[in-house]
Amino acid sequence: MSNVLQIAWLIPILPLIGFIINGAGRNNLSKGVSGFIGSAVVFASFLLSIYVFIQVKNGHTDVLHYFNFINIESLKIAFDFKLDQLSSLFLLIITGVGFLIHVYSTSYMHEEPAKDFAKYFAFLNLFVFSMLLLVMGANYVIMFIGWEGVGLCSYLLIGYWFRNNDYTIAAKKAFIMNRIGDLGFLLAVFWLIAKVGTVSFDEVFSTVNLAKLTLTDKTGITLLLFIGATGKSAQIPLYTWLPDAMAGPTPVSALIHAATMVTAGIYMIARSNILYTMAPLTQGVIAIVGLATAVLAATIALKQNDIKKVLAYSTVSQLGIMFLGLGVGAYTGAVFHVMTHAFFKALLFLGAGSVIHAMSGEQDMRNMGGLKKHMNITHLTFLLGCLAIAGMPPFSGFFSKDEILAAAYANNPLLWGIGVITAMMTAFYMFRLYAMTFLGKFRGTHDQEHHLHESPFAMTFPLIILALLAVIGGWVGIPEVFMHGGHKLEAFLEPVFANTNEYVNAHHPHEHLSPSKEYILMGVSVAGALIALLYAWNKFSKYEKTELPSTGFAKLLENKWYVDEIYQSIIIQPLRSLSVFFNNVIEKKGIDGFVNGTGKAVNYGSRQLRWLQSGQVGAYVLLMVIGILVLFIIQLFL
Amino acid sequence: MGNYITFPELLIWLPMLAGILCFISKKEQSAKTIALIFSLIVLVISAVSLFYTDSKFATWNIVNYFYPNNIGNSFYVGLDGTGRLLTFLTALAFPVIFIATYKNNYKNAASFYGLMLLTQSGLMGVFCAMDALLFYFFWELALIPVYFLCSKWGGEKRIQATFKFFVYTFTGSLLMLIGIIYVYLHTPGRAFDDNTSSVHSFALNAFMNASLSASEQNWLFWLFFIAFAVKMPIFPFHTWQPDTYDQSPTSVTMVLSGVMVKMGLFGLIRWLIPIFPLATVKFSHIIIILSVIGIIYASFIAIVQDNLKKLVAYSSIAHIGLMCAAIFAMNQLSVQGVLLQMFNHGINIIGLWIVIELLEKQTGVKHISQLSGVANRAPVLTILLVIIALANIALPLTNAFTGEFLMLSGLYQFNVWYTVAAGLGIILAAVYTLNMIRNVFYGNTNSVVDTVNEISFNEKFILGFIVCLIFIIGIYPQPVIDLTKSAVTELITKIK
Amino acid sequence: MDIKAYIVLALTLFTIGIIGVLVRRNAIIIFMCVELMLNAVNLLLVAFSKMHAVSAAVKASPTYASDAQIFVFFIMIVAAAEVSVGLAIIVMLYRNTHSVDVNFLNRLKN
Amino acid sequence: MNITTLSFILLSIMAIGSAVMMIRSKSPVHSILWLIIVFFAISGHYVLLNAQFLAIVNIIVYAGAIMVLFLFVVMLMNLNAETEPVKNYRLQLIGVISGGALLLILLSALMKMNSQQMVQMKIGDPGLISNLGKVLFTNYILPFELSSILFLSAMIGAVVIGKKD
Amino acid sequence: MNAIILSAIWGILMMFSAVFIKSKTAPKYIALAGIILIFAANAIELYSGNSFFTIDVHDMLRTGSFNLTFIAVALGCTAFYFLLSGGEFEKTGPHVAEYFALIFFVLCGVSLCATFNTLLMLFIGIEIMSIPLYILTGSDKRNLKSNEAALKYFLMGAFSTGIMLMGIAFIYGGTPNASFYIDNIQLGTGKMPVMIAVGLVMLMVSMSFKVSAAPFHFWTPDVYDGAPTVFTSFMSTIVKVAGFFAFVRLFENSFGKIQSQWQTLIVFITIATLLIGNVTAVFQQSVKRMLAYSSIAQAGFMMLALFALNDRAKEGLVLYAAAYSLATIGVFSILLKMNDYTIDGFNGLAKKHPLLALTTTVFLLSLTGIPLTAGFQSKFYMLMAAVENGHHFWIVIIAVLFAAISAYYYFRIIQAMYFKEPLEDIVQTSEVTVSFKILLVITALMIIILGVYPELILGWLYH
Repeated sequence: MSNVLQIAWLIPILPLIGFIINGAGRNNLSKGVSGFIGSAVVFASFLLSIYVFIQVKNGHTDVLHYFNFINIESLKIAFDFKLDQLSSLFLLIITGVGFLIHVYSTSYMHEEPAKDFAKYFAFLNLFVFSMLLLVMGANYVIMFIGWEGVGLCSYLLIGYWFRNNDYTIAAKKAFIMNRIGDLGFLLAVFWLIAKVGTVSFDEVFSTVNLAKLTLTDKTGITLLLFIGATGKSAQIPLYTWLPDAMAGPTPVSALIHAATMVTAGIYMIARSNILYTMAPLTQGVIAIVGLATAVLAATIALKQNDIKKVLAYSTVSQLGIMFLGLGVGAYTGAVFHVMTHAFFKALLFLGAGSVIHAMSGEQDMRNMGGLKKHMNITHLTFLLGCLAIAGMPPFSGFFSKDEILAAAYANNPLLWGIGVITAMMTAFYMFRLYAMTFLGKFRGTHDQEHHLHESPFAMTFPLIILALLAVIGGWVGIPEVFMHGGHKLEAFLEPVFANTNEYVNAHHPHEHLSPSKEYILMGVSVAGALIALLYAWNKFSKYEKTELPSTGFAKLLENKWYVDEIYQSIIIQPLRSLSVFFNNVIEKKGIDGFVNGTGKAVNYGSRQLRWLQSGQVGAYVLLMVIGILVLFIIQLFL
Repeated sequence: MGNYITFPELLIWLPMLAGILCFISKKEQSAKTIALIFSLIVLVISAVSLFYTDSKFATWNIVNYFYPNNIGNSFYVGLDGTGRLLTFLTALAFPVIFIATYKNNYKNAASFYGLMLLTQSGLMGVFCAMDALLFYFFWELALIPVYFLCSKWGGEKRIQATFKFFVYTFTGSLLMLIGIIYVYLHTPGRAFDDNTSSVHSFALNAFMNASLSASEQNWLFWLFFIAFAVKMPIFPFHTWQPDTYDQSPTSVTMVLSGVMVKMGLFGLIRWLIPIFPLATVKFSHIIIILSVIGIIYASFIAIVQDNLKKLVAYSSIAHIGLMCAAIFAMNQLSVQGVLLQMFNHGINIIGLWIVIELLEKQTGVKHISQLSGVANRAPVLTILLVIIALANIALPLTNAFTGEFLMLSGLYQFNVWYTVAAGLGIILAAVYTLNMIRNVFYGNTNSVVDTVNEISFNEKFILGFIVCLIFIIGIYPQPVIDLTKSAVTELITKIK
Repeated sequence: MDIKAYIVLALTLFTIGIIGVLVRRNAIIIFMCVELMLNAVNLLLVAFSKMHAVSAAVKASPTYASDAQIFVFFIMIVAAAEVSVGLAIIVMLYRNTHSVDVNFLNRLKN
Repeated sequence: MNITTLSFILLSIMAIGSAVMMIRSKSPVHSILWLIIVFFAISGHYVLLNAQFLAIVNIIVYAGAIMVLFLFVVMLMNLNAETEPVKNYRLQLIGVISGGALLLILLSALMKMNSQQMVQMKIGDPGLISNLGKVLFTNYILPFELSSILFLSAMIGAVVIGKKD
Repeated sequence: MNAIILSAIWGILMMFSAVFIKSKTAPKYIALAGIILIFAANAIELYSGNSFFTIDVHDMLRTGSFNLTFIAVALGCTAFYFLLSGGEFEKTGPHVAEYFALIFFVLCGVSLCATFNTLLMLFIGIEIMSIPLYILTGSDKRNLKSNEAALKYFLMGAFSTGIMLMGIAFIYGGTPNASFYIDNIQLGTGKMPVMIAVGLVMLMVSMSFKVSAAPFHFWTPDVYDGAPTVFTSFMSTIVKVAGFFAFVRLFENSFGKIQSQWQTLIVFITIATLLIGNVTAVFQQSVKRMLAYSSIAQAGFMMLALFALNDRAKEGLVLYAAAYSLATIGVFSILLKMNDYTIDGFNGLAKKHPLLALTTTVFLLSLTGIPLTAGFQSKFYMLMAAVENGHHFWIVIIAVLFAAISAYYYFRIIQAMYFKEPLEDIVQTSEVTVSFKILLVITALMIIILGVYPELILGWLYH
């Protein structure tokens, strides 16, 4: 086997080094230095990732063994990295987009004090490290280490401005919701250990071990893993943390909550594709949950006014689409969408960041408008991003989304129908966002207007690159109908999903859609999106601020279906009351009351018993005689 | 006495000697110095012992003196992997505590340090004893100095709280004493004989060979278990703990929570399960259910605790509950996890206490609601605390993750639903820990916190040390696993 | 005479003594009741001695049923000694309190 | 009914009756006198049992010495008056009941004995002075000597307690 | 034999010394010399097996290593008692030498109780032990409490003597071979005859009275409280354990074979004693009275010896005698130095007299039964004996639960000494000499040595 990949350990280690340097030297490093270190290590990783990618593309996949994490008789967990097509692709996305966002951050976070600036980069590097660990891990445990690691970084970065109570609450919420999912993940791992005694991907997915798992096992394991994914990738019912997570700095939202971390769930399921394929029930659940999330989030996004919130719900919605893809077996499509989504969503977030930067921190779209003329690059790149997400051909989003929708149609036309509606809503709210922000006239204060400016190069440069990728990124996956052999990505990822394909073909092969049908489907979805797009453009470029509160359905949407409130009242409040009940009643009055009561009883008994000691001889003798009587009765008559 | 090195003895007598020296020294500074130096020496010895085994006894390091008596007890001490690990934890904890609280000025420092070292000696004895009566001796010996430490140097309500603690544990251990006697009388041999070879014996191996019927095991099991359950403590025997932790001087709380609760777990592993294998199997469900109830119950209570110390106490109850449940899951994964986690929990909780001690010392309050925004004033402290707190909630790459992973994994193989319930503890742990971090460290400073200063060098040093340990074991736990592997295998084969 | 008759008699006297101790509060009379109890014992012992005297096995023993009567003798000795001490205590008490009521002094209780 | 039985019954009635009178009489002096009658009755029993030595000793030691001592003390204290002004009848009733219950329990148990063991009356030599003397000064010499300790301590007691300082 | 005769002789000697020696302190030294002499004589008898005096006792006394060891323990404890508290005799009254004489007589009774082999000797032994105690109790003549205690003790003691004699009479009547020898009762293995049963219960009642087991303990708190403290110390320790030794000896030798027929009674008495002793002690404010109740509680534990009635029980009893006596004597000797007998009187003692506080702590820990003290070893042996007995296992659990309660009241004193501040700047104790401190330390060390190495005493039991 080739040792060409041995160097891969450097990929995660470099950001870790960056973290340590920035973390340890946070009091001494200047902003320039820490920004440079932070970006440079990720860039180095990126270069290495490219190298790895090329090697993998040339067929050098490998599992790299470093040391044994846990090694006992009944369980061996190795600290291994698995480098194959899937992970190398993700490496590219993470380090690539990551690098751009680092660069962007050097400028975006410039207002921060040097200490916090270094801290920011340290956390960001730590995140990259964790994410790389997640992706490179060759078994579920290493993946889980990264999995929780990214959760931690997300927590730290959401709560970056720790003086603000709302932000720290959001951070906490994110972490805890992730934890709920993580428990599912862990239980799945335990199930695997109990059944097959290993957690390594290669071993679990081997035919021998798969045969050990019954259908129940597979369904259970995959469902539990999916629970993990719902936490990390913000699906129903654990999605509510993601919109709140927008409390963090915007580049963080771009990197963690749009491009990389939230796609961990998709990565994990794609990694475990064979298991999922063999558990149709789970697939159904995933498809439905994914689609439901997509619709729900999209509806909410329709009425949000915070620029980042719209993007957040859009992310949730897009993630839902990806899960739909996974659910209908379009693993490649899902991964493809992850990639394109990483490009355009990062672009959108960074663009939004640029806008917010220009607006001196203002995030409410109702106070924006007409920024087009102040911020050329931002405007243009943002528009490209919007087009991409709206699924306009030939932008990247079109190809990836369409692949998923096509697969959904093959599975069940209803899924496709809802998917299309979602796509229309996407187009609508994105262009609502675009129009309200960039078109029309400026609605903010004069101070803000005075400050409006295009962002510096460090910010626009990533925008440009990402816009480019958002446009062309989809071309690696041009469907067969357009171009024979056009789907490079599918060919590239083929080894990863080989088992699945084999299994599907063996068990219930579904016929390919005819090209004509495929054209029709595409046409419908593109047309729908276009209509929605134009309608939104039309409507919101003339947007005026209004003080009228929304009513009815709009209000429901504006308040996000009251999901947070429902959670609050049916889960959090009862649990809190339960805590109080445990503490005040069972603990203090019950158990401790019993313990102290024993002491009190002894004291009370003591006070009562001493009255026996009346001090009178007659009484003493009487009691003695009674004692004698008792003894006699016991001895003679019992 | 053999011709091999006798680590157990050194570990027991050296702290005792040091303790007596402290008592004699009278002067505060000299007592401090003696305590620190001796505890460091003990640490070194203990560290060396980690790598030492007698060729004669494969994995053990045993000392056995018979002194003339007619009941067959002897000074019989030994170290196996488990013992080494826990004596090392004990040896590690004390210097850490001494350094962390080096600046504290105790009234009657000589007695304070003397009692601390006596406690250490007692703890070492508990972990080394191979003779049931000796075990009981040390079990109590560890308790008495702690009683005085808490009652003398504790908080306002210290006397009641400590006394509750004392009576609770004392009652438990007396029940165990009855159990010991009963088992003793059923060991091979007769009660009294001139020919010592046929006398009943208190030795561990004799206990393991005691002829006990299943029904006898059933109630003996509970006699032992209650003693250990009180010490750990397991729901519903836990109510002494929050009060005691709250009222004790923090350095004693560190000993209590870091090392002393391990006595109970160790007792289960060394003195309960191998002696009553049938009962263990029979009652494992009940115990695990109790433990799991304890996990969830304590976690819920921790969520609404305003008192930092009580919060940590309840969190400790939850963690110990998991360990207890894992022990009774009785498979290699779970038991291995417990052993690992015993060590980890010791380190982590001491770290937490150090931070709380620092906060309380500087601000004079220990209530979460009165604190806010410490991170503004003491960022290094905050970072270290956050790391320790994350270790406390078993984040991967911290030490506790490996332990909890193994324990839960083992528990899963025993029963799925217990694991799910115990797993809820992980979520709840995140809830209360992050709440605490948020309320105490984040946000804006208030008037109480305004006076807080960044921690000093030796505090940084010791917390940093703890953090390093957290990461080292978190990333590479294998040495600890290797150390205890054979002990685990032995235990598992015993039960099978 | 059947031994039961003596048992009944002795126990009756003994019980009267006990009842006396229970119902009277004069220390001297209580003490006298105790003496009555002792005498009941004495009577019973002598009766037993004479009961055993019939038995052949006992006749063979060197002390031949006289042990009980010796015992009675010792009881008398002890009673005499007790009386001297007891009366001394009562007199002392009387000197200090001018009462022989046992309930008069009631400082030690609870 | 022969003369032995008759005397037994008479003596018994005398003993029990006097005993009851002793605890009933209000005046301590009367109590003492009733008790002396009990002792005489018991001595009569001793005679009946042919325990001559004890019959004599009982009269000399008990009725003579001890009771005179009692009488002496009572007279000395001038207690010949009503000494128990407050009477707690309930307590007395409980006393009588529990004493009676004790007697009842003991008798009901003992009377169930089925063996008919007879007491040797009027004859037999264990109670003769010569026999007792021999046994006392041979077999029972040790307790005899030890009882001197008893007297010594009683004597010291009388000195320690009785002496006015 | 040596102990009986020599202590009687020394008692007489002390008595005469009062006539010839007027010094107040001299009697203490004479007594000390005497106790050491008697101890040595007893030790020689124990070691060689031969007494100085050869008297044909007609088997009324039996000396064996067990009895002699017990006597040695009693004498040893008395020696400690003299050393620690001997100086306090003169505070009671002017008749110091007489008090010592009485104590020697008591010791004679103790020795008799330890060696008796007939009911007669038991009776005489008990009486020789009791009568001097009546006197000692009332020796503080001007003190009404002392008067009251003496009267109560005397009346109830006489009453119990009556019960005991009735019991002896019935035993005698029920024994076919008309003998008072305790090992000659000739019981079959079947159900015991009614007369024996009645006698047994009565003997048990009276012996329970002597050892202050409930429900026959009522005299104990009042008498211990009322008696001059220095004598309470003696009677609550050596006399009481002697009573126990006699109790066990009597029941083992005479009724041991049919133990199952009367064990229920012992269970009843044991539990009642443990309950009343421990629970009532909790509320007491006076240390002296608390110790009186604690002595009842300890009696409850010693009752386990009677419950078990095996070798271990007897070993345990001897050990218990030593442990309990030493600790209680120690506590009382310190109490004697205190000006205030309430628990509050001990507040903050550790500040002013750390050594006193430390030794008191050792004594109290021993009484509680904490390992490394003699008290633990003795309780341990008792529990072991009871478990070994095999019946009524639950009684052991009840016993330890009550032992846990006992920690409650013993630790109140420790808490007062160490963790509380004295109320005001008052003189807490009378003068404490260096020699007294040294003796205290020796006593405490003794307790610890016995706790670590009980063989020191037990080794002699089977010599």
